[in-house]
Amino acid sequence: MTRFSRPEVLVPGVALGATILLFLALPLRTGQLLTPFDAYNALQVLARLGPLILALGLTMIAGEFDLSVVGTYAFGGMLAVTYGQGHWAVGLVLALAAGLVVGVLQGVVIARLRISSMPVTLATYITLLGATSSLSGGLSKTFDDAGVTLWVDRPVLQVFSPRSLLVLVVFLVLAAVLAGSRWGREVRAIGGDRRASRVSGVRDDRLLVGLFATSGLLAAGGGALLNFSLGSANPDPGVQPLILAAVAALLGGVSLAGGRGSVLGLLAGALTIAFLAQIVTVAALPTYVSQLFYALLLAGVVAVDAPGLRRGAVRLRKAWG
Amino acid sequence: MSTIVAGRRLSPPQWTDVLAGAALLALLAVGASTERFLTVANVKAILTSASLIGIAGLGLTLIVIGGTSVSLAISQSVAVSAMVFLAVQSAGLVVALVATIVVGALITGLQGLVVGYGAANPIVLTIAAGFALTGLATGIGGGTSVSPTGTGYTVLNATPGGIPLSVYALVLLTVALQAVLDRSAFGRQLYLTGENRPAARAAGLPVGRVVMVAWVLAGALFAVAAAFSGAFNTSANINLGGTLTFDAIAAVLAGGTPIAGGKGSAWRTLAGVLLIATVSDILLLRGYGTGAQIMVKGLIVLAVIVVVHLRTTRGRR
Amino acid sequence: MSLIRVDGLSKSYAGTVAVRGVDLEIRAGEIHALCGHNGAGKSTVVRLLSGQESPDGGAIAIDGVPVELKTRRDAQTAGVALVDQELSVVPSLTVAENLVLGDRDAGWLNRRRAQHRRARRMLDDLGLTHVRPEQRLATLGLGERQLVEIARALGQRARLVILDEPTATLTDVESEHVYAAVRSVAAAGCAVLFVSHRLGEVLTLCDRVTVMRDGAVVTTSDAAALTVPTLIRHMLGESPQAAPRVRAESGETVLELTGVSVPGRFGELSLQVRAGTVYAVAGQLGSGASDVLRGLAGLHPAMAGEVTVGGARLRTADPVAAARAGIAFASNDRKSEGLFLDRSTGVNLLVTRIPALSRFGLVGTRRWKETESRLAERCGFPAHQLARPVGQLSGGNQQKAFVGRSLDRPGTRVLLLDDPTRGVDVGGRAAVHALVRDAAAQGVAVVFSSTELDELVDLADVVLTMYQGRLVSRHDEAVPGAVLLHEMTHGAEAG
Amino acid sequence: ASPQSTSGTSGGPKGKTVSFVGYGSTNQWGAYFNGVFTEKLDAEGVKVKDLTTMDPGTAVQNFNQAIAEKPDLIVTALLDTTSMAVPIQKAKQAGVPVLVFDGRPDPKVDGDVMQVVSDNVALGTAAAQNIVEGLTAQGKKSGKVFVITGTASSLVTQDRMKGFEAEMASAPQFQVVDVQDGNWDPARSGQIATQLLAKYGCSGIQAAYGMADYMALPIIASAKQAGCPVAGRNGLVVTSSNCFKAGIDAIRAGTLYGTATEDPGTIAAQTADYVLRYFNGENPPKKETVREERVTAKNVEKFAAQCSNA
Ligand SMILES: Nc1ncnc2c1ncn2[C@@H]1O[C@H](COP(=O)(O)OP(=O)(O)OP(=O)(O)O)[C@@H](O)[C@H]1O
Ligand SMILES: Nc1ncnc2c1ncn2[C@@H]1O[C@H](COP(=O)(O)OP(=O)(O)OP(=O)(O)O)[C@@H](O)[C@H]1O
Ligand SMILES: [Mg+2]
Ligand SMILES: [Mg+2]
Repeated sequence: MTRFSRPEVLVPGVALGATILLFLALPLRTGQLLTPFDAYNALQVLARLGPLILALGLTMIAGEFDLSVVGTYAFGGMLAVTYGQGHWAVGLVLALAAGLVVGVLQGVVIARLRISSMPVTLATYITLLGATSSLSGGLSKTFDDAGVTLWVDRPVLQVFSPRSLLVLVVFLVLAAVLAGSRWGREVRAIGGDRRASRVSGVRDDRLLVGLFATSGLLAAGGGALLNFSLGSANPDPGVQPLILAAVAALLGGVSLAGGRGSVLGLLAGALTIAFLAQIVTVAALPTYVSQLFYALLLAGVVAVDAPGLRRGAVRLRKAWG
Repeated sequence: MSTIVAGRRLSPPQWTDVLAGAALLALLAVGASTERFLTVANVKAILTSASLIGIAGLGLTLIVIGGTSVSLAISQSVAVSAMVFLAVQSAGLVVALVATIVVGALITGLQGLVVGYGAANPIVLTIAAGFALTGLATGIGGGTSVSPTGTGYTVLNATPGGIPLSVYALVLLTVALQAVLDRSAFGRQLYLTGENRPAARAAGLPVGRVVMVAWVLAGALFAVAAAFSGAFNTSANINLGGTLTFDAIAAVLAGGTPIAGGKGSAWRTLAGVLLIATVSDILLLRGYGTGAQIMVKGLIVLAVIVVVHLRTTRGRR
Repeated sequence: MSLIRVDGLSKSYAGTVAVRGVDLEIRAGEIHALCGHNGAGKSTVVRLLSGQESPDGGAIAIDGVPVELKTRRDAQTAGVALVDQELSVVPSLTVAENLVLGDRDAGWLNRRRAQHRRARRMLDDLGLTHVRPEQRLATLGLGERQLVEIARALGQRARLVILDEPTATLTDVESEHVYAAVRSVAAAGCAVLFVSHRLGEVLTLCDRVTVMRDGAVVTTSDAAALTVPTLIRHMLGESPQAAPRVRAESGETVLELTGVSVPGRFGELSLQVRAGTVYAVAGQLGSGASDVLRGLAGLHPAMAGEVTVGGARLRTADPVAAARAGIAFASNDRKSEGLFLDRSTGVNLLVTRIPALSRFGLVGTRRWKETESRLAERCGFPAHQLARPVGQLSGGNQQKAFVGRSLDRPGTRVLLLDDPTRGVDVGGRAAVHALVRDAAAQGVAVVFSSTELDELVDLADVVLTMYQGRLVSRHDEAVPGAVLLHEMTHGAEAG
Repeated sequence: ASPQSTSGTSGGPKGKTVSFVGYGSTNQWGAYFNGVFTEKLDAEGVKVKDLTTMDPGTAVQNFNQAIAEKPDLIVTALLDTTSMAVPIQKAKQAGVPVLVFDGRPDPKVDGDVMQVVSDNVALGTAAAQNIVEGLTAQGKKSGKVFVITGTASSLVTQDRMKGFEAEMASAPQFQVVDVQDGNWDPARSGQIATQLLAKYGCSGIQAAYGMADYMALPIIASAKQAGCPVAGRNGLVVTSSNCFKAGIDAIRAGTLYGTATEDPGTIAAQTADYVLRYFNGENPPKKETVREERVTAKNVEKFAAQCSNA
């Protein structure tokens, strides 16, 4: 197996490549040339979903699944708007602090008790949605600092905004940290085989607490950024962001079983989703077509990842000679 | 970790049970002190609001026990089944019910086929299935809602003895499912497959078939919930399932069935759904808002997960 | 000059006393063996010394200084390196990454080049010259993975290296590499604690031997003063009766392989297997011996060729079809591919016969119970152990439950056993051998592979040797171990 | 000059482009609206670009895309009122006119857009009138009422509650005792109704308002299941708004006391008409409110067709 035929390289490579080709082919359908704005708007999707994708993806590499990210996203965003009315920084710091606390608490429960993260984070997700709704009385909140709202989405170099740049920087920093330090190796190790890593001397509990804390920070920060840009906070972001974040992580070559994937892969997955969203928008596909489109995409991920299907393929190839 | 281990040994392990018991007593005490909680009407209300989530939760229980994680397409499966149920009412109730169950079993069973024989990841697959069902339902039906083509469905809204039919269905289906799990060869093989799939495969158990059958049965149970839901709402579109996916997962988890598979029972799911319904009811009676209700639901699920985990891992490494 | 000293160590699990009052003292530069029957408490001692568990009582001192080893990290800081009884490497990482995993001397930065250089050296030391550092561990066989784990432990700058059954999955040739490496770390002044059921290697490799029985230390003495029989007597309190070696009447051909192959594993193999006969497939790691068994069990999707069972053609690469045709398989990995650890011993004995115990899809409770007790008796489980989760039994008893599920089963015609006594003590091993012979006597064809020469010679009626995916030769008569070894390592018929 | 009077007002509708950031057709209301609206404009040669969605975040992205493409007009519905305020301001700066339909926009940008909005206050008022009328007809001197609303955070819901409460205040003998967020979710609506009926008992509740037909019908079903009489001489009076076929059937069957229009067809037709008038340079009024009609058994046949489209 060569380096490039491994799923964690193959999947994001093919997905991103195909998406960019589709994107470049868009004028064939719309009859209009691509503009820098098309890239800008795609990167805005990256800015919106990127922090969630990172938050979810990092825990997935470590063999966990942090469903609570959307809850933290909503909660952090609501805190940022509620307490950021005076000065945005106060709101942002509070949001980050809340994300950190939620992440650390979850990490401690999961690592100490050696309990599966999916049910725990699902419960946290429900709890946080309730808390967000309580915080706002079930209503949307307006963020009145129009200066901040306009600034975060101001075009920079035509295709970026401060928000998308920040998210890109976070991606690259984490990519460097994970690729260049023992931390990255150990995160993949505990995702690949938790017990074996522990026996080898990897301090899996500390790593997990750190990861969930990072995940909480990213999600809450992402929520705050998003709500600053929207100029409002909605108590219920729905499950769409979670689903898209999971899709992006999977397209980034991360496996649900853990132990596989990289931050650059996650970035590729995030860019794939961002440009796909832009393609769906520019091509003005009807809602149901885009739903089917996502279904097909995931079917591809399923096929690459399913051992039984691979076994079946081997058997077929054998039968045909 | 070591202090917990020591604690477990000293005050012999039952502290989690004591905690759980105390929590349950506290819940009942709060309930009893809540006005109108201990009335026949309220108990009926709790049962009624538990019934649909409970029936869907029973289906999900099969999926979880089989070690195939969860389905994230429950809402969509139920919605599409309900649309079928109302659309074929003109053929009579029995035909409509059969058709709905067949469609429901097919939708989820097809996913089970890929999960069972193909060892596909159920989470990814069911997310895909959710997209596909939404896309197909809106693409074919144009997004408008389906109205009943006959009136046979009203039978499902009957309340023999003052209790809705769906509650009887929930109880009956719980008993039946438990019997299947305990007594049938399929049930035994399902638990084994769920606990250790590679081992089951190497032992020559029909892993693919067992998983698929579990998903087919789950789909049939989703369809039963769908029929009741369609009858209750008298119209259906793709959004009819609402938050059912997460409600059902929460119910199964609150019952203490671990997501890792190989364990769990229909009784547990029934207990879980009743626990959540009871607490929601108390909060509503006491005048708490939607946010508080959701928040407490989350905390309960969390508490149960932790307690059950501590109980089952006691004395193991 | 003791490096590590243990006094009155004890540990219980939920009512089971695993270790009671163990005293132990290991010197620098010494290779110290720890022996005992399955469940004697050896691995528990290892877990306590390596920081995986905290003792209920007793003290550990290193260089005379009392230490508390609460985590693996504590133990590593105190200089304790470990090869666990369970294979503890991460398949999704590369070989080089596995070799530095958890090493507290590896820096915070990833220096690939340096890591690969060091990995090369460590691999060469253990004879893994064909393994590349950048290879993923998942591409290696079980035995190679084990060697990587051993290399990791030996490569850490440790004062005490603990190896818990390091050679259980290795063949004799690879084991020799391990012995050499162990000797060289000991020569460098490191203390070694070596746990093994292979009594031969214990006596040749180790300096002193501590024997445990039922959680307590029976004796510690110089290896030179011991012989295998005395060691066994210390371990078991008695000598096991070796099952009489009676060759069962060979019956009809039940299993026939014609031109069977698995690409990349083994080539064209043709073979007739008769009922009532015990066949051994002998080969080095990677010779394809295990793959023959896995393939016949339907677990190799790429297997080609024709297999017939009782004259009927078998659908290959389908474990269900294999099971239905009467092929029972016991993997060499009983934890992840064998037992259902959370289930009772009784259930584990019955997993392969659920349909047979059911009528109209319903399980007959009475027949279930009857069969359970019949099998338990056959395998020598006391009735009270039937309800215990099989994961709580000792390794040898787990193995008995695992093999037992294929015995005395009307449908079983071919029994495939991959390393059936891996990690099993002498007593358990005799018991498993007796079970296998029983099966053959009842007309079942048995095909097994083993990494131990002695076992091949003891148990098999017919020995087939393999080398690099090819069948080398077939011995229908008793054959000296040396001949087999030559064929397995050189591929040519000896002489 | 304000954008709406400068561009698009000359040369008629043919060849004009509309970016349509409406509700996605996974929503039954949106599905019918989109069909009618698009068809009407297509017929006049207007090019409609489909940027519909049901996800608030995507809606913002699609709206920004629409601005960048500089169509002759953006037609939009607001999934999340507050989060669309900034994009609307951006459209104004870019000189792209915006037409909002269904719910009104955030007060901050009220002056920046054209509007064809439902009269949500009137819808709330109509619901209250239905209840008062129904209870009075039963001869009730007092009564208690609960409401299960659409998503509480939306202005649509808030406006309806305003109208509803104001009208209920004029009949103080009838009292609103409970308001719960039903989130436009029929299943949730049924659950809440079941529990509220248990909380107050059949005799403790005389009327209920579910904000859409598909939320009122589950209330009726729960009441029946709880053994509470519905309609008739002494039963629960249930009303709704957003009429659908199922609601009309229920009014005919006598179980639903009344509903109100806000059917997608009418507003779609009026919105399309507005767009055409705008492109024809007829300078339509900046804000048009769709006439909402109260529907009860008395006039149900008149609205049956209009309401039976979704
Ligand atoms: N987690 C556990 N829970 C309960 N009992 C346990 C646990 N771990 C070990 N035991 C019990 O402790 C005893 C000693 O086990 P241990 O693994 O130390 O034996 P061992 O000497 O290493 O045996 P083997 O040669 O089979 O590896 C056994 O009776 C075993 O059943
Ligand atoms: N428990 C297991 N789970 C998954 N795969 C396994 C397992 N055991 C073995 N394999 C796979 O089967 C292949 C063969 O394993 P093994 O190391 O036993 O080699 P072999 O060629 O059969 O040699 P031998 O039997 O002589 O030791 C390996 O590549 C390994 O990936
Ligand atoms: Mg051991
Ligand atoms: Mg082997």
